[in-house]
Amino acid sequence: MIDKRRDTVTEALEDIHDGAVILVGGFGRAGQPVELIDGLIAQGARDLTVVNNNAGNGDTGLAALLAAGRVRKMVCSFPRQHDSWVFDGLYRAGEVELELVPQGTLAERIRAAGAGIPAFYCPTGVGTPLAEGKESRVIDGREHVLEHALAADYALIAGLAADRWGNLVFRRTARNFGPIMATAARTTIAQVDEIVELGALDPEAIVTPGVHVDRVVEVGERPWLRDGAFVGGVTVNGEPLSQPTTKEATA
Amino acid sequence: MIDKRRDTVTEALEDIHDGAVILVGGFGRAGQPVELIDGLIAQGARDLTVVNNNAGNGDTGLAALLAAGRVRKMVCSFPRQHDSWVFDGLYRAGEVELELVPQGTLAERIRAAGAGIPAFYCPTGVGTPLAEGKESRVIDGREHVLEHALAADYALIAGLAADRWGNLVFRRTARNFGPIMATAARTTIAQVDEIVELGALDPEAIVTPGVHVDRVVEVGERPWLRDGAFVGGVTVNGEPLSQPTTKEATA
Amino acid sequence: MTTPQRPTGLSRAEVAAKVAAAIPDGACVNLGIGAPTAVADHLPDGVEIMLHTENGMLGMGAAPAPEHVDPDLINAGKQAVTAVLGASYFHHADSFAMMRGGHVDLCVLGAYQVSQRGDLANWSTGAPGAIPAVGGAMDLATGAREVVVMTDLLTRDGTPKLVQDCTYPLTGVACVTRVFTDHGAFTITDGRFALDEIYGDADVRWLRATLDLDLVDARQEDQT
Amino acid sequence: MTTPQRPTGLSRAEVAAKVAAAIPDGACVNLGIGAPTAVADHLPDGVEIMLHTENGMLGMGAAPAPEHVDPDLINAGKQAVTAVLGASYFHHADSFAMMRGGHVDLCVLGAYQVSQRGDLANWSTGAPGAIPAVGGAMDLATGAREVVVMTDLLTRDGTPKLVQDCTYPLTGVACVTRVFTDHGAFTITDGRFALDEIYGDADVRWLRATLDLDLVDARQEDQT
Repeated sequence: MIDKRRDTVTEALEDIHDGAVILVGGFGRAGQPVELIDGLIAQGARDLTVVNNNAGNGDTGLAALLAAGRVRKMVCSFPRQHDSWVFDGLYRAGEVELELVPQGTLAERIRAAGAGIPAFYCPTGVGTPLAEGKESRVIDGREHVLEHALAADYALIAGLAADRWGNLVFRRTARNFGPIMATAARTTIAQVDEIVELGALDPEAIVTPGVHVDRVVEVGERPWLRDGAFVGGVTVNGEPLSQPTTKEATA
Repeated sequence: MIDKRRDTVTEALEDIHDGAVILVGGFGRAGQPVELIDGLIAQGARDLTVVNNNAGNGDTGLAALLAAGRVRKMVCSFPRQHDSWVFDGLYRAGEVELELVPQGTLAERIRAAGAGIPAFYCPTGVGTPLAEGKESRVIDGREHVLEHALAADYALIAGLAADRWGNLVFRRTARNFGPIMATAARTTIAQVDEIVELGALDPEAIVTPGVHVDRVVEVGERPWLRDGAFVGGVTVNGEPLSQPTTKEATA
Repeated sequence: MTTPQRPTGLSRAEVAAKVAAAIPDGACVNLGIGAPTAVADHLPDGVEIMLHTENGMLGMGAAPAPEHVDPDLINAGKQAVTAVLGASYFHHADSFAMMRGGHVDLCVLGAYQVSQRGDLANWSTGAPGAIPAVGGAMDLATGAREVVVMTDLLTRDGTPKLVQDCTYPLTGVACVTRVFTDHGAFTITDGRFALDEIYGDADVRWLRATLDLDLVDARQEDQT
Repeated sequence: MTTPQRPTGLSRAEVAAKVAAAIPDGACVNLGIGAPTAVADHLPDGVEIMLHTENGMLGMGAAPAPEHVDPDLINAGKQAVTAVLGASYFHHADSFAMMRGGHVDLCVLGAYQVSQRGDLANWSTGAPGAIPAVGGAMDLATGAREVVVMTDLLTRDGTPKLVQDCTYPLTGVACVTRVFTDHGAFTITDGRFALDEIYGDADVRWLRATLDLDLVDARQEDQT
């Protein structure tokens, strides 16, 4: 029987080793597997290389992992945000390395790792400091740089629902990096709001087929969806949000 | 207003020029845009390069286009089937060229064209006749060949439903090449069983976002889904099927 | 030569309206974070465009009322947004394939500098100690079919952002085709800025005196 | 030396059952077109595997009753199939990314020839005038974590399919790890075929006399 369910976050994360390369889903707070990250802090692995679009917001989630001194290196596209004070401090103190990658190249390198493509030519960044030192080549009259697949030991991602095969669906723009990260890690661990019966997810609408997921753990509906403290910079018309909200009415 | 609907197949295909490179969706008969192909035969463009997984089955659809002498070159992975007599005859007579590509490399080259990746390294085919003459490179200790993006002038694909933005959903394994071909052509034309109101397709379940589709035309439910004449080699346990069937009950 | 007094120009909202008016009906458009986001609020009635946001949605709508905010529905600037009818969600590789593959008709980006050959610098001033962050800017600059810049013509201290050669680290090479500023709109053609429109109190003399450029006056050419 | 009489071997169905018994519970498996398709019919009770079909489905089920055939639901051999609970559909690039990226645990393929270093030839006999067709064979041979071959040991005219070096055009290099035939099962290790099991009336003497190979008898090694 195929059963990828784990009862607790602790159980789902128990084998993560020091020095692991970990893909962490999310774009800001949307899709960030906060409960898994909290579990990782408790688990204790250190000297980690973490791949995420950003480098943590506020004091929770990825920022808390950074604050706990567990991250040796961040690979990301956009570490500098109004509320990325934890990373900012560590970076300026020389306590964390940074590999800056254009966002689409980051996504494509992760996708390539999952697809068995070790390297590809990419037009992004040509003529900029981020192409310096990279092998380049003119194809069809245009210069491209050679980019390499970005594989990992673990992926920690957040979905909306899963079944025991590991099939996943996501919610709105919280999908972001989850599906590609799931393909690119040796072991993919997904937290979901809900685990449903096998067959309950529409086969036409499953975003991540179960083969890409190794462990799923139900964390319940994430309270911060409703608690009005939208860590991660969610704003309305650029103004920070300060009041409780509901999620159903948005469309 | 964004309105990609066309009233007729004729209108949808009117600008296809002689010598065009055309991606044609489908794996055997599943997902083959038969009504568009019939329209293309009537439209008259010739000297075409056609990209499809196969090279036609029986005497209809792609086989009929080949029989009409409109195809100069086929790019495919699997031209030889028990009912591919039209292609077989033309090929043996030297009347059509063949570029044989491993199926996954074909898919990835199409996807690359749509994704702005001009070339990528691929392990498939290394050490076989299909890698001969290709540039190769050892990456991470393994040999790979350099494969190039396969872009086209047109893509003709078949979906289940569309809206006026060109958003598409597919049906079961008829999805196959449709979504990637839609991204890789300058002009993508989709036939669908049904055009629905904008907003009727679930945003979480749309497979092809409308930006990849230029024209949609409703052809009604395809009669051959029900007529029992499953051209394209659909068999049950290897035996040809000879009786009418219904589609609802399968699951 | 003395530089004349700085004339009055358009407000950010007014520039956003100029950009919005230049977007063709039916286009697929990506609005960069910051000032370009406001372009969405100024689209003319009757125009329907597909707004793309890099974090995986086509069909982005306006900001929600505060009680309808959904933290799972945000734009590239992590602001709460809505989805319009026809919207679809997709993952990050598909989202950037959309840009890199040339499926986004037009993007609107902010700038630190734009050069006369269309080079864009908008992600780093190269200041020592600054934390670099690029996000999706390079992908947009490289992949969108047309890159439009929306920016103030001058920095706060009066330094022109339209330059012969960018001195800041580049985002993309020869990618910008049009620039909308508070004092005028420009097209980049054959390695030169062409002035399409003047806004506010500025005149060509002031622009020529202020910008160290071989400026073409495309307004006059249109009138001949 | 005379080659002894050809012994009786297993039927196709019996070989399929041997292959099926070797598939670990929970595995993601791709069954090639032709004979390997039958492996699905012989999975032991209580074993749950995810069947992958290259044309875009995970969770492929058995053949439907004729009245339930759906032409939009087929396998790689274009045979009508069903979908089991937990099934999902995806496009061709994602389907082959699954293979090439090493997510398919095991595939079962037919063969014209398998060499002692694990080279596979199964797509072309190189006959002049033949129309070449490769399909997904090379992708599977290259991408699946384990490539198992299911084949008759000998061709109809008695020529061994297990060889020192393939003479037919290759599908993949050093990719096959196990071979199940009507007369026995073999593992490829360190450039040699190791005999794991003998089926039917064959014996080691006949196998050694028939196959021009430096055959290891792994059965004996297991017994010491």
